[in-house]
Amino acid sequence: MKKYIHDFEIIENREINEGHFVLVVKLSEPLPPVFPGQFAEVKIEGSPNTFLRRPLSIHDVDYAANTISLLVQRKGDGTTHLGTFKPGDTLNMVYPLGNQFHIGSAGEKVLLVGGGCGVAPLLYLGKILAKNGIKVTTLMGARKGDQLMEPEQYQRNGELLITTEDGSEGTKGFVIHHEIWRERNFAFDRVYTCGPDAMMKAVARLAARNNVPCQVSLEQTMACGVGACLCCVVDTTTGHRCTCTDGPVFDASELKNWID
Amino acid sequence: MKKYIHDFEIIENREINEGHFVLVVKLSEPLPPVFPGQFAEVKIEGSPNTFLRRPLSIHDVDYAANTISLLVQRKGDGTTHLGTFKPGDTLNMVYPLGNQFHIGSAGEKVLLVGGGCGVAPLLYLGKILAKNGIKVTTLMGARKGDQLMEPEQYQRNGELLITTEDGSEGTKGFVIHHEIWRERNFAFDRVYTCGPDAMMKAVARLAARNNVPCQVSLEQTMACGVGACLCCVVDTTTGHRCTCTDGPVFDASELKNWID
Amino acid sequence: MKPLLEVNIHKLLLKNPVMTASGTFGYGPEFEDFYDPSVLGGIVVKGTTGQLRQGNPYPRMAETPMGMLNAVGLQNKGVDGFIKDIYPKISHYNTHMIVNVSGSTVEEYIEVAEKINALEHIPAIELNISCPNVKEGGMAFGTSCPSAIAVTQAVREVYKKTLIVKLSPNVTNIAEMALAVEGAGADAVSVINTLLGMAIDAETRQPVLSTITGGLSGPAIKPVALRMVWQVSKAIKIPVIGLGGIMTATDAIEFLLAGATAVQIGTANFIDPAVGPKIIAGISDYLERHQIADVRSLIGGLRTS
Amino acid sequence: MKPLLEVNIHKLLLKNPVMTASGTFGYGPEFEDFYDPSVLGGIVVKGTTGQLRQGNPYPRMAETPMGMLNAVGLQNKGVDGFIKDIYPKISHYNTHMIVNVSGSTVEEYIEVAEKINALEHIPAIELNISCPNVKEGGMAFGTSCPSAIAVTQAVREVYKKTLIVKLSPNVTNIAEMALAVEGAGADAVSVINTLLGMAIDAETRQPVLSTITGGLSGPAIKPVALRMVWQVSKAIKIPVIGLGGIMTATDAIEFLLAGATAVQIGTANFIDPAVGPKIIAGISDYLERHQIADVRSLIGGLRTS
Ligand SMILES: Cc1cc2nc3c(=O)[nH]c(=O)nc-3n(C[C@H](O)[C@H](O)[C@H](O)COP(=O)(O)OP(=O)(O)OC[C@H]3O[C@@H](n4cnc5c(N)ncnc54)[C@H](O)[C@@H]3O)c2cc1C
Ligand SMILES: Cc1cc2nc3c(=O)[nH]c(=O)nc-3n(C[C@H](O)[C@H](O)[C@H](O)COP(=O)(O)OP(=O)(O)OC[C@H]3O[C@@H](n4cnc5c(N)ncnc54)[C@H](O)[C@@H]3O)c2cc1C
Ligand SMILES: Cc1cc2nc3c(=O)[nH]c(=O)nc-3n(C[C@H](O)[C@H](O)[C@H](O)COP(=O)(O)O)c2cc1C
Ligand SMILES: Cc1cc2nc3c(=O)[nH]c(=O)nc-3n(C[C@H](O)[C@H](O)[C@H](O)COP(=O)(O)O)c2cc1C
Ligand code: FES
Ligand code: FES
Repeated sequence: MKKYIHDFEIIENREINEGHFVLVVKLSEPLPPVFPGQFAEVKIEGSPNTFLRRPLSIHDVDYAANTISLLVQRKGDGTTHLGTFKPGDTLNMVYPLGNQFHIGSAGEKVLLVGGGCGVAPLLYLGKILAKNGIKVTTLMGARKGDQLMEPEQYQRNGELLITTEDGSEGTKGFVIHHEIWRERNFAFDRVYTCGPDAMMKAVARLAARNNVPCQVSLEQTMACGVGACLCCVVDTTTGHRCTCTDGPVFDASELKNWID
Repeated sequence: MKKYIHDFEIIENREINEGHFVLVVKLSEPLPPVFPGQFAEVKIEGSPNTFLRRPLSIHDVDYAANTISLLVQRKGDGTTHLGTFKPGDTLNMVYPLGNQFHIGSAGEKVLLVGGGCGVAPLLYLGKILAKNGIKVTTLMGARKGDQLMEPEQYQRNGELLITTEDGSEGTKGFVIHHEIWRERNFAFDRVYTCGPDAMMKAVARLAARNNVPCQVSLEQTMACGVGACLCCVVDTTTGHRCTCTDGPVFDASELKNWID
Repeated sequence: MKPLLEVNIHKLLLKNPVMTASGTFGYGPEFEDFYDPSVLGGIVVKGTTGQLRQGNPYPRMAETPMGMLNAVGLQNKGVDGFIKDIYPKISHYNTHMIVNVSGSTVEEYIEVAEKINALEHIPAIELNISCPNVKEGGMAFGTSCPSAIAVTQAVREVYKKTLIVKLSPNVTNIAEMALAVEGAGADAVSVINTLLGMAIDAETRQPVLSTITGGLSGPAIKPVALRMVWQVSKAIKIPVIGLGGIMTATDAIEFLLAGATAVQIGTANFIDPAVGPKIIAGISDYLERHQIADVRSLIGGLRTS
Repeated sequence: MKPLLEVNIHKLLLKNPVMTASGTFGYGPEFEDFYDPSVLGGIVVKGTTGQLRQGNPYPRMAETPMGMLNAVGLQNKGVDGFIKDIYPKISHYNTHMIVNVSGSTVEEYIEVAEKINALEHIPAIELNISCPNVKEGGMAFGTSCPSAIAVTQAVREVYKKTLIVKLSPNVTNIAEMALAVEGAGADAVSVINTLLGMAIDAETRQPVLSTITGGLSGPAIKPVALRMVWQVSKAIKIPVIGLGGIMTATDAIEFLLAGATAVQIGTANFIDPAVGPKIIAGISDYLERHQIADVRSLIGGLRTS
């Protein structure tokens, strides 16, 4: 898939809860094809301690409006500075990067599991899955109810389940504690997950126990994002592979030490 | 004089001609004493190639409004980025730094000669001189008429003379070509000058020829601004001296190789 | 009239002095979406060793002030893998494809150089005696004169085309190292590889890199690189290829003025994958603006009196 | 309970591990408007030589990516000028005042050290064998083991208090240099002085500095400095004082974890003249947050397994 370097115009910077915001960015020419699971390498101008670009998942694509959305967690200097960008500002992105989630066939039932900011790629994924006649259930985990990431958005793609660590919304506990995982409840053909490594590993094990494939989206530190530097490797059954080109989406079974 | 590190609020960013702007910055507590000829070391946040602070002259002080003005030329990354600062933004300054212009006694007639952005310290100087009963003539040089630096401001302090290289305003030529320098016209007790080194040297020689003292304000590259690093030295009759603490104002006669 | 941009590195005539640095440009195809790699003066591909290598464990990268540390550790398919899988995909590029040759032993360097010597479309190798990220060999060869001489001489015997040696900056006297490899038969030197550095995560109290130390690159090292290019170019007669922190055409020109005949763009490719042609165009603009007809007259043109 | 911040450098008990670096803090009074210098763990004053020196011609400074080059070249009043004019103004500070001793010959180092030895309120000297900005002596002493040993031994014979030796980073093997000066009688080492670098103005085609090359400092060099502190602290038994690019308390903690017993703040003083107490407070906050009672337990506490 052809990669581009484009200047986008920021259309909206929407604070969605403490520590997270959504940037909606627009291109002046028609957007190229962008697939769920892909990411962009974003240049954060004006942040002196942010030398490299920052990888951010494609949160949503709206071809009608010609916009891309990014869901961002304020983590360090770079993302914090990005949060100060205003409508009208320019955002330079190298995109679309990486592989994509594998989309099964119409009629499948799938479970999308996102923890914290890890739900970022799951919104666009759910949209495309639904469009392809696949039944989507999204399971979203957060620390507290007010840390959920615009849950209403995911409801458009299908059923939405919620867990919070403090029980202030949905089921109390982590995503893996949701009753959906119980054998008698589990009725999915495929699992997709993105979030902290520990969460994804636990999810991948539950999927394996239920004998369904599980695709995980990894976040390894990156320098180039295009397969040139070999900084972002992950240990797989076929050796070191680059998260930025062979990933970020991997089948959990390919990853070493993920499913015991 | 006590030095401070203060956060100022930007009240106004006024474009005065192509390449130059005036920042008016306000302090939330009462301003400390600041004297003509002194400067501030300004932190330019958000400019990745601007590691050190930037020295900028005190252009004006308004104790009633509790503001300081800076007249800035867009030279490189730092000053260009500073030009994007908006009212409401914060500007951190270490100030007031350096010595000050020597003010003579009431009744003196003095000539202030500024080239380009070098007029910056002469506005506040003229104001204080006039307040002290000294008769001020300001001679301002620019490349073209539309490159003059808010000439009307200087008229408040006394007479204003203008030279432009293309003759589009005032006398055609450099400041040293103005007829005021002719022996029969020259009627000043003291000369003050700030601008490019070559201009200041020529002015200092004309002052010397007319047998009056000439104070020059130097712009040596600085790192600390407080006399700690010894980077900003100038060669004087008493050896290397720091522009940031022994200057920026020197008597031209102290400087080596200035007046032959 | 457009200024002339051609320069010579030994037998190679480069269409312009801008190459890309080993390990930062993959093999070329990674950047084809951004521009045609054939516009470059040359491309130095990833370090190639005798056998396939997995490199170091993750994490391999740490961002630092205006720079980055890497600890990739020569992950590559090995020389046979290169010849079989990669060479066919890049031999059509209309620019000089240069293989960065690495190893743990003199024998390994010889083996790789000999095999590369047989490839028609590879007119030169860059001998990497300066990789800070491998346990054996690598930088060790590049930090003592006798071992640098030994490996250069050994490779020189089997390698008949243009032999570039890439020097390590982690030495007391880089000019001495350059003189040593010049004497041992090098046709040119590349100056510099990465500076050995380290990053620590204060919160976890752990090193950021799996290997604890790694190689520092990017603008942070530019002043050191410039100084070394200047020292080396004064000491030796063979051409110097300058690199270390070049981000813009102005940076590149500084290296030429310091004495480099050509430059390589490394880390900058990560920040702007389309930077190569911009630097070439920027050099051309500078020459026009300064009314310099030929880029060669910039080389070593620093005015120091 | 507030965490304990005291550390020992040989016979000196520092109230906290934060000192200021030679050449970046003047003699202390320059910063009195911003804070009381006595809150610091120690102050290393400007390099002091046998005779008054004018230093190098202007320009002496060039800004670089996240750093700066300086070519001050030991401008100072000479040891007699120091004793007469400066010492009386700083001997009341309630912190350790350390004189950075520089010279062109072993005899000059001895002369300065002997005179400083007689000053009651100077409990230590820092032997600067690493100044890159003087034509004779300076860095030359610090880039070869025999000469580093010679000057350290000679000074050791006449200097009876705490003797710190400041090492040059411009060497192939810094651990070897540290071992050499430890053997020669040093009580502690400071790691690192500036990296030799260079800046060029592409428009004028001239070097920015009057001396062409100068010393690189600031955040740009932090990864190299951290690596050297780590290498040195593993090699020697005497305490290491870490410096190079420290801007924040987090940076300082990284140096302690790498093995430094104390740190020095250099270029950061230019960016924020009030940074000293902020770094001290930041270290204290970190210790509280991590429930560490004594800063000493951070020293060399890097988790590397
Ligand atoms: C393929 C991919 C997709 C991602 N998608 C999103 C997303 O949609 N939304 C989102 O908020 N975040 C996403 N991330 C993570 C995001 O890239 C980091 O949070 C961001 O780079 C931190 O930058 P910073 O300057 O704010 O923090 P820094 O100060 O740089 O670092 C803060 C912490 O984040 C870690 N980190 C720094 N750089 C990276 C990097 N390049 N990759 C991974 N971790 C890093 C560091 O180890 C450090 O502990 C994604 C990462 C990857 C690799
Ligand atoms: C005491 C003093 C008072 C000054 N007052 C004013 C003023 O009132 N208004 C104004 O516009 N300018 C003033 N200057 C000059 C101003 O400091 C520089 O123009 C500014 O630092 C350039 O920063 P930059 O990042 O835009 O450019 P850079 O990219 O840093 O440099 C552009 C050019 O400016 C020169 N320069 C860079 N830093 C300095 C420095 N610290 N001092 C001097 N020259 C430098 C460089 O040699 C370079 O050629 C003053 C300088 C001094 C020393
Ligand atoms: C991720 C990465 C991988 C590298 N791999 C190699 C390599 O395989 N062989 C080599 O000689 N140099 C390698 N280098 C060093 C670069 O070629 C170059 O010498 C160095 O990065 C300095 O230039 P720069 O500052 O422009 O990046 C690598 C550098 C980076 C950042
Ligand atoms: C302007 C300047 C002057 C310096 N003068 C001296 C000196 O006289 N003696 C010395 O040992 N080090 C001197 N240094 C080096 C510093 O003490 C310190 O080792 C170096 O700057 C690295 O630390 P930093 O990055 O925190 O500045 C000087 C550094 C600078 C920037
Ligand atoms: S980030 Fe460079 S190869 Fe993946
Ligand atoms: S700028 Fe540091 S002494 Fe003047």
